Amino acid sequence: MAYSDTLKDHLANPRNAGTLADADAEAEQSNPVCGDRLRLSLRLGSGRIEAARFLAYGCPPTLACGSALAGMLEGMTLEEAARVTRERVTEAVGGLPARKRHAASLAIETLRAALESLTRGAF
Amino acid sequence: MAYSDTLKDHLANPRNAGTLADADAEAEQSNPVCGDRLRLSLRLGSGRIEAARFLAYGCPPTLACGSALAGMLEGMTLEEAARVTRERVTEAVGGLPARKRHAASLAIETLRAALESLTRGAF
Amino acid sequence: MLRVYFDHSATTPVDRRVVEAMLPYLTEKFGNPSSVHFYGQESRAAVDRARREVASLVGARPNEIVFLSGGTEANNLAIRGVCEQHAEHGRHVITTSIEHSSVRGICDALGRRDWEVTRLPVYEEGVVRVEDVRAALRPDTVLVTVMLANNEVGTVQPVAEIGALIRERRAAGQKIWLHTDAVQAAGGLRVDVDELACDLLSLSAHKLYAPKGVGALYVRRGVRLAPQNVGGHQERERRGGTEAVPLVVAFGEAARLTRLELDARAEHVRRLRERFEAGVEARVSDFVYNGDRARRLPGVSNISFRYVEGEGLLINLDMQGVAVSTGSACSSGSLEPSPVIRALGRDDELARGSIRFSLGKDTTEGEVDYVLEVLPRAVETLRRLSPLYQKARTERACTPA
Amino acid sequence: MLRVYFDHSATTPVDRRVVEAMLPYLTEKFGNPSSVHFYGQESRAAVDRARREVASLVGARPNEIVFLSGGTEANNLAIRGVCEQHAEHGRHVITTSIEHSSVRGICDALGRRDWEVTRLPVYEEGVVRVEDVRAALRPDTVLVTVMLANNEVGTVQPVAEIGALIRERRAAGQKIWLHTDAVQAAGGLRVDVDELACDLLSLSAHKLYAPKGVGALYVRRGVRLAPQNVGGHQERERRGGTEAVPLVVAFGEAARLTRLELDARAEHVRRLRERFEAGVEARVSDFVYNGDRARRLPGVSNISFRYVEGEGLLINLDMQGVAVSTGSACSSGSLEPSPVIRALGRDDELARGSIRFSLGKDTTEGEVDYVLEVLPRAVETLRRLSPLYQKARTERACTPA
Ligand SMILES: Cc1ncc(COP(=O)(O)O)c(C=O)c1O
Ligand SMILES: Cc1ncc(COP(=O)(O)O)c(C=O)c1O
Repeated sequence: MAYSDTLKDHLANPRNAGTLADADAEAEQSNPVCGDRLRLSLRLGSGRIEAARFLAYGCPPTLACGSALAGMLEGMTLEEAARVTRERVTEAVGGLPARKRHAASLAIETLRAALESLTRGAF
Repeated sequence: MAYSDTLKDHLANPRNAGTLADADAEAEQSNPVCGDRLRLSLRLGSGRIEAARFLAYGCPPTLACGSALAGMLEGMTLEEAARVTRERVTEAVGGLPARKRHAASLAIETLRAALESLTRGAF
Repeated sequence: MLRVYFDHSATTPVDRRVVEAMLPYLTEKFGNPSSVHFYGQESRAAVDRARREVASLVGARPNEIVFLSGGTEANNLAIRGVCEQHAEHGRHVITTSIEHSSVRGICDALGRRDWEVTRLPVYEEGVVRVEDVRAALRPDTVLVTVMLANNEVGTVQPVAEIGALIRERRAAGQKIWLHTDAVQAAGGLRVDVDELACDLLSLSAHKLYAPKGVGALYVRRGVRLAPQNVGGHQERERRGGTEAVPLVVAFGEAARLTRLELDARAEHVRRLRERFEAGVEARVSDFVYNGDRARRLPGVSNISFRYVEGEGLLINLDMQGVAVSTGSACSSGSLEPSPVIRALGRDDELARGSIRFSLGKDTTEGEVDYVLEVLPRAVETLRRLSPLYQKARTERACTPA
Repeated sequence: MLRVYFDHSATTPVDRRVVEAMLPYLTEKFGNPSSVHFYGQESRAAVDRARREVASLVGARPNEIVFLSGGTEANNLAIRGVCEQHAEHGRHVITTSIEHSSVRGICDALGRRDWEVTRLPVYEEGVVRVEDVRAALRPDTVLVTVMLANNEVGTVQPVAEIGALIRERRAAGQKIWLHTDAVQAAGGLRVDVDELACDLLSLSAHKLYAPKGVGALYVRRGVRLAPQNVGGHQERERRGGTEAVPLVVAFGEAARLTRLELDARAEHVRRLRERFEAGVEARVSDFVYNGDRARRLPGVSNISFRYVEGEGLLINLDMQGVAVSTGSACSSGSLEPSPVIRALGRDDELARGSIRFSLGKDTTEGEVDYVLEVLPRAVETLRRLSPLYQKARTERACTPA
């Protein structure tokens, strides 16, 4: 079990929660096994991610990974964002129990989907 | 388990232990199941049991019943002795655990055998 | 930080009086009850006293009580013991879909070994129906095992009525027995083996303010069981192993205190639960109670909060010092929504959002009020994150009032 | 009355430091280790620490340790667990004729269920021979269970050599495992699962100055067992039931202290036993030592006093404050002479007259001397009653010197 203090803090004090009314990119992905769900909204400006917001439903790691991911994305270029790995998200929440690694995967999948929506879109 | 204090006292301070060099009656009986063994020697005088001695090998109840029986026999007439019951011996040692009732039976058998040896003998 | 323990169904703190009672058996009185000497007899006498107390708690005779390591082992000995002993009479077992994970696990294991197991529904109320039991009975049914009170939602099952049914069958010549898992019930309601007409009944000390690691199985005189933990003459050959004397003594004292104080304890937690539930109703929206509220243990309140998942809520509460649980303590950690809440017909989302609040004899009004302060905020925090909640809000906003 | 406890093989007093270590887990730290919240995690961490200590005592890895209710349950899980899991590979078990009553009982139960059990002799020394094990091995042997040290006479068995033998067989493709009951050994000698090359090893806390009611089974990584007490995710599915946290913590501390102090304890009891045996030799006639005196646990002395029966002697000693045992504590109370002493080839009389004196880490010289004062008188009292003794005396008197 034992979640890290960082993870728990993300849960009690989520960073960047919400959606962006004027988002440039959005995606929602879910884990078909457990029903966990993550939504990511990004707004761009001067070639960087200016704002990132998340919504999440599911087990604590899913919520924390959403919060950590949204936080780290702000200020990144799209190339930097595309290079964010599962490991980096896992680290940002202070590690994950083996059985909960999929939470970081869901975060990365959602990020990829959001970035893809961009390449398909107006940009 | 739980032996009575009376029983334990017979064990630590046996009454009438030994044999009588000038016994009028003697018998030794053993319990074929557990190997317990009781020997009783009686000396008579003026129609009464003047002296009774016992030897015993085996579990504590056998030793205690021997001691208690020998003690109570002294001063009895032969008729009184013949009427001693298993229950009376059991009582004299402060009761016996259910699994150990046979110790009182061995005492009575040995007494009967000793009394029989008398009727067959000089008396 | 203020700490509030609202998880008495998972385990209870040990009563100070229980600790006092057992302490001598952790120090100077350390004999092995099988030993013939002074030390052994002292321990033996203590075990016998405890046995009388536990028997007395459930209206049994002392020699109908088998001490063992807890509720799980009691359930194993009862169910496996009866089934293995009486396999020749049939291989059918009836149980419910809301049994504790131990009973569920044991029945699953039987199912893999040539036994047929019927798991009865409990409907939205979380209560099994006697007609369903009657309908499920077969000539080859050897065991019916129905818990007395559920560990997650606290619902009380109609064991006495089922007991009467089994008695009828037995009177008609069937070899059939009734087991009830009273691990949760014993601390919340009066339990009497004759009123229940049960043949076997499981107890666990750590739900009664005694330490973890000891329990008891009531085995009605004349009921034969295949022993499970064998080797050793202890417990009249029904359960081998040196007796856990200090724990058994603690269990005895806890049983005595429970017998004396049960009504007051039940009244106390019932009153506090009312305060709690009224407070939740006033402060939180979009939740449902799980299980029939009228037929419940007095200290348990199980609530599903829509749009949020239970573990996140649990951790949020924990970070503010409030200990609760989601699903059964034993099965938490698995990805699955609580099978008990699912059995009430709840959808996955509600089943994942269920939280059990369980109050104890030492719970205070102040503690209830503290939880009522913390809980709405924690629910709100998580809902603000929840895509399900956002969607529902939007939908609601679009629906004409 | 002075009280001298010379029955440490039956059970040991709880070390004061062990009581201290467990006390917080009987009071404020009461969480269920399966609970996710603070209280639960605190208990979980304590169980994990204890697991590391117990593992370390026997040179194992923490996840190879399964906590359960005692040595008897450890033996059940090991023997029944391996046999049930691997029945398809064969149904033959090898054991010895001096195992603890729990192992004996389990093997007897297997014997009644289509298993063949070979019970090897131990000869006058009370030690099984490796050649005998080799000769008894069959292609369908799935388990060899040989205790590491005997509980009645203390003899140490050649488990490491047997382990090497089993390894050879396994290298040759046979599905075969080695279990050793180290319940008595662990407090008296260094135990290392790799040196012993065993696959399963049983421990019980109450022989190591911890409370009764908790034990452990070492299960070598990769060895599969059919769980016995099922239902619950505890102990990685190998043993269901809420962990007995306070007892487990106590066991951990006792294991730590044993690891640190074992050599000093062994030296201490060995020295006192020498004093004791020298004293008996000087003061009592007509007795024999039981079991090989060189290959024994350091604190145990088993002596048969001719012409007297053990229980009477035990009670006589007990009335003067000296606690000893006759036969195994668990099997005392039955009419039969000790099967262990019988297995050494002793006649019934000697087997009934055997007394086990077992010293502990806190035994003093003064206590030894007190026993040496009391024992000769007690033997004399009973011999004066004994028809066997009287007969022997008469016979001796008649034999020319
Ligand atoms: C209804 C029920 N049965 C059985 C058990 C298992 O008892 P124990 O924790 O003593 O193994 C529990 C407790 O977890 C329970 O709530
Ligand atoms: C060698 C041996 N094995 C097993 C046991 C049983 O252990 P427990 O008393 O913890 O059930 C004992 C102790 O009685 C023992 O001496």
